[in-house]
Amino acid sequence: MSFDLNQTEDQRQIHDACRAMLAEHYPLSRLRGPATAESLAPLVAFGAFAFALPEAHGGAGFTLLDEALLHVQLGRHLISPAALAAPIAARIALDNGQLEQAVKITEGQTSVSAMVKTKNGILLLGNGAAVLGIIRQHDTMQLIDISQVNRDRKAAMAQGQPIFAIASLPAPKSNNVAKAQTSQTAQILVSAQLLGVAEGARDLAVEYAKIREQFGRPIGSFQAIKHHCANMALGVEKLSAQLDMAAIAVGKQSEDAAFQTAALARIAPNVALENARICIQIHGGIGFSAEADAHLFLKQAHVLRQLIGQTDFLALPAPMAPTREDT
Amino acid sequence: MSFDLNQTEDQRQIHDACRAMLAEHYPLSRLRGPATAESLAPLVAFGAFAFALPEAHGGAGFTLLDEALLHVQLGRHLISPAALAAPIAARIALDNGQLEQAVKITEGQTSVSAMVKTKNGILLLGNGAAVLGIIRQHDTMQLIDISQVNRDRKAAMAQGQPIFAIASLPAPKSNNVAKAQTSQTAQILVSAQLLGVAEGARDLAVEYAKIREQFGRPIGSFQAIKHHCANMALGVEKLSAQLDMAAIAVGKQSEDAAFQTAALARIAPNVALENARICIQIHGGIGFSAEADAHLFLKQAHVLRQLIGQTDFLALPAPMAPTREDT
Amino acid sequence: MNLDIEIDDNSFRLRARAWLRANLGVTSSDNIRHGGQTARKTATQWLAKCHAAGWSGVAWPREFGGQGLSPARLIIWYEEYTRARAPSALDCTFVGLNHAGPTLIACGSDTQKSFHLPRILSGKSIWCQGFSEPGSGSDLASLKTTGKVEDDMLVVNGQKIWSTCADLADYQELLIRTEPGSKRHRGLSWVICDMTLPGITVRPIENMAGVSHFAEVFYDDVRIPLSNVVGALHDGWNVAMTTLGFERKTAAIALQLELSVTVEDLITSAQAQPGTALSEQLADLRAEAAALRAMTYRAVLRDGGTPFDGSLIRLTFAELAQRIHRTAIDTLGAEALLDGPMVHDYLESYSETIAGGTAEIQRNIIAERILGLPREPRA
Amino acid sequence: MNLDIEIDDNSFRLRARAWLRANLGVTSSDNIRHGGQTARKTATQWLAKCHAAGWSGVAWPREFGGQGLSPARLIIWYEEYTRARAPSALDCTFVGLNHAGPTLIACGSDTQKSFHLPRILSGKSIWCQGFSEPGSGSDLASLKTTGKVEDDMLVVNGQKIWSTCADLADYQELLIRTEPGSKRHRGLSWVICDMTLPGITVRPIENMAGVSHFAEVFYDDVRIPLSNVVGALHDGWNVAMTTLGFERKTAAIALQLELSVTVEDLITSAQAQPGTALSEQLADLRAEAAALRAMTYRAVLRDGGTPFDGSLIRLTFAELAQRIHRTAIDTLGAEALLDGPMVHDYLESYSETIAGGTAEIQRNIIAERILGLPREPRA
Repeated sequence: MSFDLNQTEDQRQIHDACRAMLAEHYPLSRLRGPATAESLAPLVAFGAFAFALPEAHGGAGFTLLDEALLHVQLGRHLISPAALAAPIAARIALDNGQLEQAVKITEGQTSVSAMVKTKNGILLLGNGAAVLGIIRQHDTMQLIDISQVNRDRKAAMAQGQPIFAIASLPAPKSNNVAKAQTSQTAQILVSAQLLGVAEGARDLAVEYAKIREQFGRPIGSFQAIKHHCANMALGVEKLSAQLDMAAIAVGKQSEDAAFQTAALARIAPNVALENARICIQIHGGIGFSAEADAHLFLKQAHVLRQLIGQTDFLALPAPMAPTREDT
Repeated sequence: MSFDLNQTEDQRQIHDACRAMLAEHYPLSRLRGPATAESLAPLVAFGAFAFALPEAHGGAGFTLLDEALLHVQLGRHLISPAALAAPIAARIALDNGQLEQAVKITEGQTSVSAMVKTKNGILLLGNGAAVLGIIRQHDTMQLIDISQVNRDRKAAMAQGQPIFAIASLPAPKSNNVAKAQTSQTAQILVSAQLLGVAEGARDLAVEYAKIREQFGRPIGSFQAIKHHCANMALGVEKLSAQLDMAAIAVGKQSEDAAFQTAALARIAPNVALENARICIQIHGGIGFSAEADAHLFLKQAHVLRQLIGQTDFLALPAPMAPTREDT
Repeated sequence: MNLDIEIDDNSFRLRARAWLRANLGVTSSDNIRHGGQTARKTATQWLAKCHAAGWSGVAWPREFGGQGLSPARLIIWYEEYTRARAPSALDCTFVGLNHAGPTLIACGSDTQKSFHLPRILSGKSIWCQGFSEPGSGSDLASLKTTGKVEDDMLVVNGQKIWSTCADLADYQELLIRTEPGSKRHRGLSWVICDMTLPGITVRPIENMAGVSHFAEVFYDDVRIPLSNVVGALHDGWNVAMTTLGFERKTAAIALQLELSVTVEDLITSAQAQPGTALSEQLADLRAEAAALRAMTYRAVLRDGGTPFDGSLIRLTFAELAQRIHRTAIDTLGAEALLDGPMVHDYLESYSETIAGGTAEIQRNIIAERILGLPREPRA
Repeated sequence: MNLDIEIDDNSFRLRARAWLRANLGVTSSDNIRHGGQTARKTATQWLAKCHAAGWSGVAWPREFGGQGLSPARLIIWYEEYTRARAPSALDCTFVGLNHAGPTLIACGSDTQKSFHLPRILSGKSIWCQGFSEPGSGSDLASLKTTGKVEDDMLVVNGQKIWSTCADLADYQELLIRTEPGSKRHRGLSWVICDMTLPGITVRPIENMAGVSHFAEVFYDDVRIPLSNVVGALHDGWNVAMTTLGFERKTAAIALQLELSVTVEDLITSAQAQPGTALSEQLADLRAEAAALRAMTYRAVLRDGGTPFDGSLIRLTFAELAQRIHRTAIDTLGAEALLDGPMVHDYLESYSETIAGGTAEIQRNIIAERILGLPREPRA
């Protein structure tokens, strides 16, 4: 297994295919109008949820880095958080020896949603009909059967995304806790989607800056707009490099996996939020309207940010090298 | 007594006279070469240290706001912190009924320096021969006889300013503590000098941006430089408005004096440091050299910042109006 | 600047406070914020109440029905207004009271003044602005909507955008190109447009907070009497500029003071421990809001300055408002994903650095008009 | 990107670590930082020691006396170099090893290569750069120093500035206008200038940290043999551009990795309590330094990209270095007023966003060359 970022032809093909699938089934225009639960069928058919699982467990055997790059694409299309919940839930099932459960999840027969804690309760994001939910508790992830749990639809900040309140969860079972690698993987995939949001916002802004004219020239020829765009590019470069680093470390279970993931989780939300902010600003009046896509990136960044979780980063030992044998 | 910012002719004349005195005796060029103790004689002759003391105490009877505006001018000329120490020391003397001491200070017969605490001891700034020192301790100011205290010359960050280490101070006397208004006044005057630094840095940068050419045009015609300059102007406007507000409140002993002063002390160092930073950046290579004046503003901002003191701002009650009678 | 509060001013403050306390409660600022006919009704009823009690047009000259308050009293009124949490001044009466009215006072004919001013003051007629066009967001001088002179009429064709409350308004201050072939600032006219005229179509635009404050307005052979031109024909740019001097005495003061209240609410609700990152952030915001208040007072109270000094306050306000609302939703944790007043205000705050001149344009103005830096070469 | 460390690579790492451990201690990085002949001696002795043990020219091809390390090993070497706190790579040997040498390898004649390359590798000759001029800080193509062709000589007149270590250097990479009347990028030549030639005057410039790293150089009828031109006459711009591709494999890697060490030192010394403003700030800096390291690795290991991608790393490094050093002196309290290593590094950090292309120019490059935004209209 290699972690070569100089993509192979195979890797290029699968990512091209993913792009085409997303363009067909998940255009941003679907997010206009009332929020509905997103159909994940095209993603299931693509094998997105078992992408990096071992072939022995019904997976496609790609690396975690490959899967992360897939989620960057999903992030660009502002896919429901349910698409993050499924591959993590499948891993938690496998962590606890529930192979059958894992297969049902990756094949879309059992639906999963992501949940987050608030000060007063729990929110369920994305698919209100889900029978399973994943939630981050005390630095790890749990998979919980929520089929018997009542849920109330709420008005969401991100109008395109349904959201539900849950008063309380059933007592956790002992065999539903994620291994450390799975919890880190969750942070990798959320960060990958945040990178996708940041990239999407950058591209939308840059394209607009090239065509929109003011004072007789494209606004992208003004230094202030140029520098805004450069800042977006700087954010993307920083985040994507750290994503590579962390995805490789977690995929290989290197000793710096926790450090690299924590650094990534600290950077990712801010880059996405900042790029979305700049994207709105560059669009001017239209960027503030519901008609443009700019605000959708901002709202998705807020959603993903709540899913990422933070650790006490300063408590982790610092790596100076991927392999350390301080003899 | 009026606090009218629409300056009277008297006020205009005194500030013009101050500007002329400073231009003659304190050109920035004096700060080149080895650091020496600054002569304060021209300031004494101008009456700067008794500017806002009551006429009964040998003062000129101007308002604290007038005095603050004087210190803005001093700040532009990067005057030694000893010029801040004198008017505060005189007030502490008056606070404790020592009229004779106060007069000696304002007339330059008794020399005073400013001191700051470090983790390991005390630093004396400006005049190494001073027989009195002022220092901020636990939210108030003290005036201390340091004539018997040993001092060691140290290499300073700001090369133009002599600096000395003191191992420990004599035990404080009971009659050397400033009243609250004097401690606030100290923050007002330090902030005023920080505003002067911020203004000086802004003006230096703006003038340079008008004449320096790159790519066939003045760099000030490029939006990036324009926006840097605009940010400097925004900082100055914010700081100077708050300086007016706080100087009026402290001068009148309004009930929001502590709040306005704390807000001012929180803003002032950052505006000065940021303007100095931008000033260096706008100058490019020459801005980083010792030959240009840009770095002098930065270093003075660091010196003044150590003198300002900070309070637990959130613990202070919020004013909603200069006069509050919530009946 | 004179912040000495005279005895008389203090009694004025107490009078304002007492009236506000006795008369608030019936109105809901939430209603007003969310737009629509209900919002118009709430806003105009509140204004009528203010008017009846002598609290409308506080900065207008007395001879035109205003209160002619001194600068110091203007500040006191808005301090009390804000402290009482009275309805947002940025409702559908804002343009009439703070922009159209003052322009009519400065440049309008006697007929125009005597008809419109009382209606604005009492909340009987609502105004909207018709300046921006799709192609001229930040570049107002490039506007293209035309008014062709035919006998004693102007025949208007074109399109305006970002016209706040256009769907609720009775009149519009319309800036159009009346001299065929004229360039940039020349050849424009400032016209009173009756929004009920045939040929006008209003299409509300939903903003990213899910509310439709503003609208596009389309003009298809709209016939407006030449007598509705304010100031001289083709002199609209100068007419539009007359309010620049008045701007520092508008209800925008209330919005600026409101930020202090928002910060105090946040400090109260966050209960941050001293020394934490959050408490440091809140202390910074508190200091910045205090300084904005000081800037506002000074602008109102001090003589002189350039008309462009307003850009300093406008931009400081805009960026501080965004920081405050962002901090506010950061304190909410995952509850920020639900719709609610703080989330609404946060989303709305994105318009602050765009509407009425982007932050980039404001910085250009500060650099060129205040600091005197050279203009960019034209393309 | 391949971060798989092979068994062999790990033994390479241990070998580098062992050698550094055994051979450090005699040199002082402080000395080197402060400039002057002592610094030259320290730097060249250290390089000679590296050279003797096979650790000089780590990224140079083996055929020219370098080590020809693979990208992965290059990273390992600099990781170990940084971790061992070996002398700053940014000493007076930097230009020769990382700029002049690689340019000669790419464009030099056999005679030029065989004479100069061994001297650079062993520390025998020190090079400085002669590109910038007083009138052309960020606008390199506007340079004016001329070299007039007279028989087989170039007669050079003019002035260079910001030439680092020019007072210590034996040779200078000199970019001058050799084609009379030529404009911008055309008509320049890249010339090897012997710094002992008559007519050369070097005036060191003191920087704001009180150190004289760089100098002005004046040329008064300096006669340089035409055989010292590197590449073709009048083709100097292209010669200067050849190192752009090499830049991501230079000792700048060590400087980028060093920021992580600086942050870790700061975290250790600050002992900040969790949740405080300082600990949040340190955690941010730690994450940013980690990301810079990831950017550096990727640039070294990944094929492709544009030559301008370096601007992304260069600018990220520059601004992060400034943030880190500012935070460092903030933790010092009033001790920041005394001279000392942290204060020195803080003051030096102001050059990061200026030297080698200002932050503003880097952002222009990112916007125009990487993102494809339209260029500004020329004045």
